[in-house]
Amino acid sequence: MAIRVQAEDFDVGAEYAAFTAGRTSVGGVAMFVGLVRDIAGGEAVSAMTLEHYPGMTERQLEAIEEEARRRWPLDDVLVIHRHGRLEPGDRIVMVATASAHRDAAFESCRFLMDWLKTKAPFWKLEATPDGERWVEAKDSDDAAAARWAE
Amino acid sequence: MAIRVQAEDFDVGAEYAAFTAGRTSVGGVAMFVGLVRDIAGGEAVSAMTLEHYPGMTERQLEAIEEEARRRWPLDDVLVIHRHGRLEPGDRIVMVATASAHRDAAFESCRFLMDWLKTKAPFWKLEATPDGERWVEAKDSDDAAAARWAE
Amino acid sequence: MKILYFAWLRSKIGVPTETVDLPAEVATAGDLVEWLKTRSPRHAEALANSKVVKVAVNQEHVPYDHPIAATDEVALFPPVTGG
Amino acid sequence: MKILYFAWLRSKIGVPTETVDLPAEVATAGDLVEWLKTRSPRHAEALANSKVVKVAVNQEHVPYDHPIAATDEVALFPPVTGG
Repeated sequence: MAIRVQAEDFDVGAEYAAFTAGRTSVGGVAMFVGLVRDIAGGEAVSAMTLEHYPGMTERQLEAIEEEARRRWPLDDVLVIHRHGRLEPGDRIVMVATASAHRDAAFESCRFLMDWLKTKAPFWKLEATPDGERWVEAKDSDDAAAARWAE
Repeated sequence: MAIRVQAEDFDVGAEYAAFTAGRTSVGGVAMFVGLVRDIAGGEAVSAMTLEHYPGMTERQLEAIEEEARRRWPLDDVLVIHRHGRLEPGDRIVMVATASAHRDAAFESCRFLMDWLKTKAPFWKLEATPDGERWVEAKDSDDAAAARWAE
Repeated sequence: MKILYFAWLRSKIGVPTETVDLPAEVATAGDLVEWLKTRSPRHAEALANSKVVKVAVNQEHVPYDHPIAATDEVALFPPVTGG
Repeated sequence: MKILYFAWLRSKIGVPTETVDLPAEVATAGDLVEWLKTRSPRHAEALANSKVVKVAVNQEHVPYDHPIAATDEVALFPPVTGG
């Protein structure tokens, strides 16, 4: 288990290698990496600043991870989320889940991303040619999270 | 686009890096890595040999990829599948999909894995303490592929 | 009580945090949002649409009818947009 | 016609490939499976349960009623188990 909230970049290959090192009971690893796009809502984005609520962020991510482990048989879970200033192409978030079975790995990885988008206290400020703007929450993210309601 | 069928191992980090290098329109990359487990059906597995049908394998994987690109807006797709003798913990398969949107990345990655399990001509021979045995196809894999029927 | 603001709530109100003395009648998260609106025109404008003002008490998301106490850490913020 | 066998069909029949001269009445993939059973007791045993004998013609999965021609590359194999 690992939850990390950090300003620094991360290395997907190194994280994957550490995540699976020495494991022989894992049948599948599902991963998702979220990146800064250079366009959003039809407008060019030159940079993005991620604000978060230190303390609450870690707390929420830990709760989300616990919930994922309750729902699926997981060998391990990794969540890394960055904050601070990022540019197009930069990595924002990485989620990895390992399980004996691929369905559990896929579903828990998507569950974590969906909940992270609606529960973890992060806010994105985009820099565009018209100035800075706070990204608005999407109904589609709420709908995605609602899929997992028990 | 890349489809590779090979005996050699692959480096997940290097593949991820090459897959995303220089891209600024990708919002999410979904990945799945399948690994050899040391236990299957309750029995210890000391090795696994993957037989395939050269020519048809590449053909089927290309058809599956084309179908995924038809269904989802994808920036890129990577499928690597190994054949030959593997041991517990060894990588078997890697699928990666890149899209502006995370749902498209997640769904197409899972679609590719489900179809690969039911269409690509690979067969697993497991070495167990009781000798070698061919892995039987799972109804659950057929059911998983059936989810995607249009 | 210490109150934290994030994202555009922070920039509209103009401070990341403030300490307030709550009147006795402010018993819930919803009461607090209403009461904060009376502190200044900036507060009133920032908190005008309660649909987009979320409240966390002691770092947990709470509904507006959640009780609050003077020793709680309370945060107000717009819907989250991470990931 | 060249026929390829894979996985346990290959090991049960004992050869990875064989070349056969088809009688005129063998017109479909299903006909071929039935006719191959008559070639030897090993063929008969390996092909006994047609539910687990899949056919590809020219590297495409086909149903048993698919027509076959002498120039086709035909492969017989069990349900696939890769990934």
